Amino acid sequence: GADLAAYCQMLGDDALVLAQRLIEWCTRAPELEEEVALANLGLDLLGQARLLLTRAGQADGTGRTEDDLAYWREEHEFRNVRLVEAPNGDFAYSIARLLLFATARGALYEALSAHPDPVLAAVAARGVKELAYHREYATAWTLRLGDGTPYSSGRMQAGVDAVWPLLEELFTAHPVELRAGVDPAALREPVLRSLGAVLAEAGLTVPDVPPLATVLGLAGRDGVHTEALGPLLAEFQVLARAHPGATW
Amino acid sequence: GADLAAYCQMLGDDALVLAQRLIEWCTRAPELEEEVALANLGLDLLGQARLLLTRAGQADGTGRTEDDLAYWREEHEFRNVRLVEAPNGDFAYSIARLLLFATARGALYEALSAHPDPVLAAVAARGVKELAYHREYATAWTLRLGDGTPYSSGRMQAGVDAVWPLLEELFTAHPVELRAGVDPAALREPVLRSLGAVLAEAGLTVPDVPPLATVLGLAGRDGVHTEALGPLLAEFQVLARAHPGATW
Amino acid sequence: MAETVPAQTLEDRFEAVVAAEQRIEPRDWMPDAYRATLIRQIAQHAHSEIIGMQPEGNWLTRAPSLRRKAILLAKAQDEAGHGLYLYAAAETLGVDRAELTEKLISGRQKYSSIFNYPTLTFADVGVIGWLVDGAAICNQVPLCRCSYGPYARAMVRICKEESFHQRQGYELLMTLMRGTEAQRRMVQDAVDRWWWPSLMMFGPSDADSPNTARSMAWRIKRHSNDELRRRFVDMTVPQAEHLGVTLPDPELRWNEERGGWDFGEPDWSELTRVIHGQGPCNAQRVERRRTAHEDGAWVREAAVAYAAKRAAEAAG
Amino acid sequence: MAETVPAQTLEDRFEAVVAAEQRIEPRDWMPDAYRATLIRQIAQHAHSEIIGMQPEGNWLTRAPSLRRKAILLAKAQDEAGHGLYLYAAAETLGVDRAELTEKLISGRQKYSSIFNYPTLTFADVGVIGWLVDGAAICNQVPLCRCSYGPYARAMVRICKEESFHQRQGYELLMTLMRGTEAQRRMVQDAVDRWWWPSLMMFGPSDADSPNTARSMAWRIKRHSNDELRRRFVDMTVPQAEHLGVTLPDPELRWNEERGGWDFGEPDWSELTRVIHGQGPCNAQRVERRRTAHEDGAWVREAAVAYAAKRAAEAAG
Repeated sequence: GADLAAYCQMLGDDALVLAQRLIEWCTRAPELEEEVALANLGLDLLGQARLLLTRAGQADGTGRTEDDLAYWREEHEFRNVRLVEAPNGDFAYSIARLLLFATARGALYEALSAHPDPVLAAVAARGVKELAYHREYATAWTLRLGDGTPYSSGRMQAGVDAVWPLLEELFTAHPVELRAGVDPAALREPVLRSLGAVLAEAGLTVPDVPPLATVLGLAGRDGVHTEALGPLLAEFQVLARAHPGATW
Repeated sequence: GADLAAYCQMLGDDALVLAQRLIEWCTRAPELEEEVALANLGLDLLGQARLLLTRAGQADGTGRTEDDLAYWREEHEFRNVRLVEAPNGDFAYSIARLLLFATARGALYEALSAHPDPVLAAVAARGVKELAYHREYATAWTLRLGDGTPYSSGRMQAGVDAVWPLLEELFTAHPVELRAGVDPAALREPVLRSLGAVLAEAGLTVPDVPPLATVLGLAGRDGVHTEALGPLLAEFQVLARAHPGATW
Repeated sequence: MAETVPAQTLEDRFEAVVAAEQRIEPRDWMPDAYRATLIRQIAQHAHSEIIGMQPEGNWLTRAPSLRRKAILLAKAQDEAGHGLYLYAAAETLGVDRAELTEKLISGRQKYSSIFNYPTLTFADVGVIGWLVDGAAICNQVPLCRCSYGPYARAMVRICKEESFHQRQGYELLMTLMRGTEAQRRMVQDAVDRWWWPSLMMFGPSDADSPNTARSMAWRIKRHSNDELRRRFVDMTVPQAEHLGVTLPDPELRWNEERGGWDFGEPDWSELTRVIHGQGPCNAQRVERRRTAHEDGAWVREAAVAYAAKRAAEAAG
Repeated sequence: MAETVPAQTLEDRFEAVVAAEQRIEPRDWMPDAYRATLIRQIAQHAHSEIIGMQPEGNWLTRAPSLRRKAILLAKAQDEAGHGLYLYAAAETLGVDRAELTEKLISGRQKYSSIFNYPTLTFADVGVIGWLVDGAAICNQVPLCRCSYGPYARAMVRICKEESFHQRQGYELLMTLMRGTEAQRRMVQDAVDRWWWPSLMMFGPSDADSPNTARSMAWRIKRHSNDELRRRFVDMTVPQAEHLGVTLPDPELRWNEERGGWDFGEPDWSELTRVIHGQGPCNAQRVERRRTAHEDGAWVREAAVAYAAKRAAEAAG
């Protein structure tokens, strides 16, 4: 019950917050095709978030809806990894983040599609396909930028370097995850191998940087975030909170 | 009572919203001296806003405090001109906006220091000195940028051009203003003359552009704003609203 | 390739195809003025889809429920897609998208003036769906039979999606009208602000629309501006009643004789101001599009360079 | 100018001034190592003031009352001012501010590691005032008697303002502790996060601080790291009790014999990580400063060009 709920909330928050970041690209993308594609990825993640948060509200017995969870929790109650809340940066940074997230989350969903909870398993099974497309999209752009112009290659490398310290949190097991029957540490090797292959093909270097430090051992999964999440949520939640109890 | 309150709210909202925009420069200014100066201007405006909103809450008989008015009104209840809510743009845009606002508001405060309401008159009298400094600061930078490098001159002219359509709203009499005994239209000529002199000295051209259109005749003073105010208020109000009734 | 057909014959053939309600296709001969008119119209239409993402996009990050956020995001995505079809249709006439984008961001080509008004509340999202998409559909349905094939085919697909958007907008408004007092006020306020601009979407009255006749002869246009405007009003008034909102026109009344609604005259001077770039959001809309385009230049260049390398490899 | 004094005499004179608790002034002779140590220390101190604007600045736009907003803005302004005094003090040693800024934004010079932690709630603003400014004051008060005159004089002014900030921070926390349950929780949570990083502000324990002795001999430093840390803990524990918060150290207990508080060992490995750039906010802090500096380049260039023109006019 509680562990499943907490776990669904973690995954749901990851999807929700990254969807919000993708949405911020809307009307700002470098090309119309990218407007379409980024909105598409955002829609996939939003869909996953809705199912996962709904499941969380059922499983913890509170009966909270997806909107209760999305709009009425405080910042420290969000359980997403810090990777997804970082500001978009330039297109290269956003692509690098997407590559890391999609590769890791795809691998996780693969594992979760055999999870004992049928709802989580079903979300994961559908998510595997969606994340495969996200990964393909991010890979294609990593190659184009990494092996495009010297300038784009520099920016792509800078994006990869900047986002890399946030990767480790995806592999760091939180007790809730272990109790929910998933050890994300098992993903580290295959994910790193896959990322390494993409970067190599793009002519980019795998950064040799340590993970972003925690705050006294606490990070996103514990509700201890970066300074980026507060302003994101302020905007995300403002209208819903201005009308408590209203239906939209 | 009601007219005085509404008028104080208009002037208070102008000061409050522009203070918030100046605050956004903090840690982003082109030079440390500018960090100090912009914070200083922000503090002056914030001080004026606090006095004016307090007066508004007294005069309308509701007993609302400065914080009630600043944090708990909705966007359409804000009565500031659209000039002050426009996003900061680059340093040139911010300076151009400041030049226009300080020149016009200084002239208005001059007139208001003889207003029958002693509180409003006192705020205006103090404000005259503050705004004179703001105007001096904005003038100095207009000259430096306008008559600095060719590049800075281009940006300064672009800033002036972009902000100019928002000037007219400061001279457009709202019925509340007229009933409060002030016709801002009387400021148009002296203000334009003063601005013209500064731009001429800076080697810049007075833009020949019409005022920004209203929405069916309504603008900031009627609570009909631009798309910039909503996000500004979302951030401004988020914390206070998350803790209704709390004291800080 | 050295085939030469007398211009008169070509023109006759063109006229015959048009008169027979058949389609002119890209490789067919067409009068220069027909081509120019179509390019301008399709480009403006494409620009409108792209700029039209902004007013509603303003609420994407703040949508008050996840369901509404998904609906709004899907709509923005559709609009980007419509822009793509339309630019592709324009390209069949021998212009390219980059050139049209340049014209948009330098202010040399227009887009629908309605998008130069701000979206001030979430009810605006619903009203845009209902009124603005509604007016667009009135304008666009006849274009599905436009004499130029690629444009007509693009419009078929677009109209289908637009009417879906319109229903979603109306459904949002119905929900709000069943909601709190504040929500209902929000809807009425949005209707007050968007009604007249929506009427102006049909363009000036026929007396001031000199090109209408030619466009109608070419079967690009099928109905006059005033005719479409009347059709829109007749369609919309009962929807407003059902919704429970008041349309802000004191002259609105049923004309028994005509079997339609009479209505007041929009403030054309305002439309003129907005068209000439002084609308509340003109500068902001074009600036956003320009910034996106300029910020993305290095990305597009990288894609071109990458494609060239791959092509060279494949060739070599 | 051609005056040559034997180095030994100069050094004796320097030592005598320092030993007599008098001040070395910019034009006085000083050992190269003394100069280098001071430049590094003053620059880091200046950088800390400037970077230190960011964690609290994070709440400027969201401050929950206008009074708190004004207080916070005034504090940020003071910090920029402190940065200015300190860079000016460093410049008296023959470096220039632009050069020091370059070193900051390229990561070659450090600033206080405490600012690499995020401010997650508004209570953090209060706790930074209370603990971080409190620790800074412990470090800085002795610097008011530093042997280098310009630095000592800058510190006098800075310490006065810092202790004002500290009192304001403590007052904010008192207000929150008298407030709602949520506000009290916020304070305890902030104390839990900032306590250990505050203790680490005094630097490594004396055994690992090889330069302390020399700095003390030069009367730059007056007390060892551990001594200052103990002083800070002794000062702070009763304040925490008065506030009603728990300091997150199970080893904290009164040592009757010593007449002071014993406390646990900070996690030095974490400090090392943060110093080496892996702290939660290192990249973000430097990036913000770099962006401001780079975005402002054209403005500074314009000011220089303008001044040159005016100077040329005055000369011509």
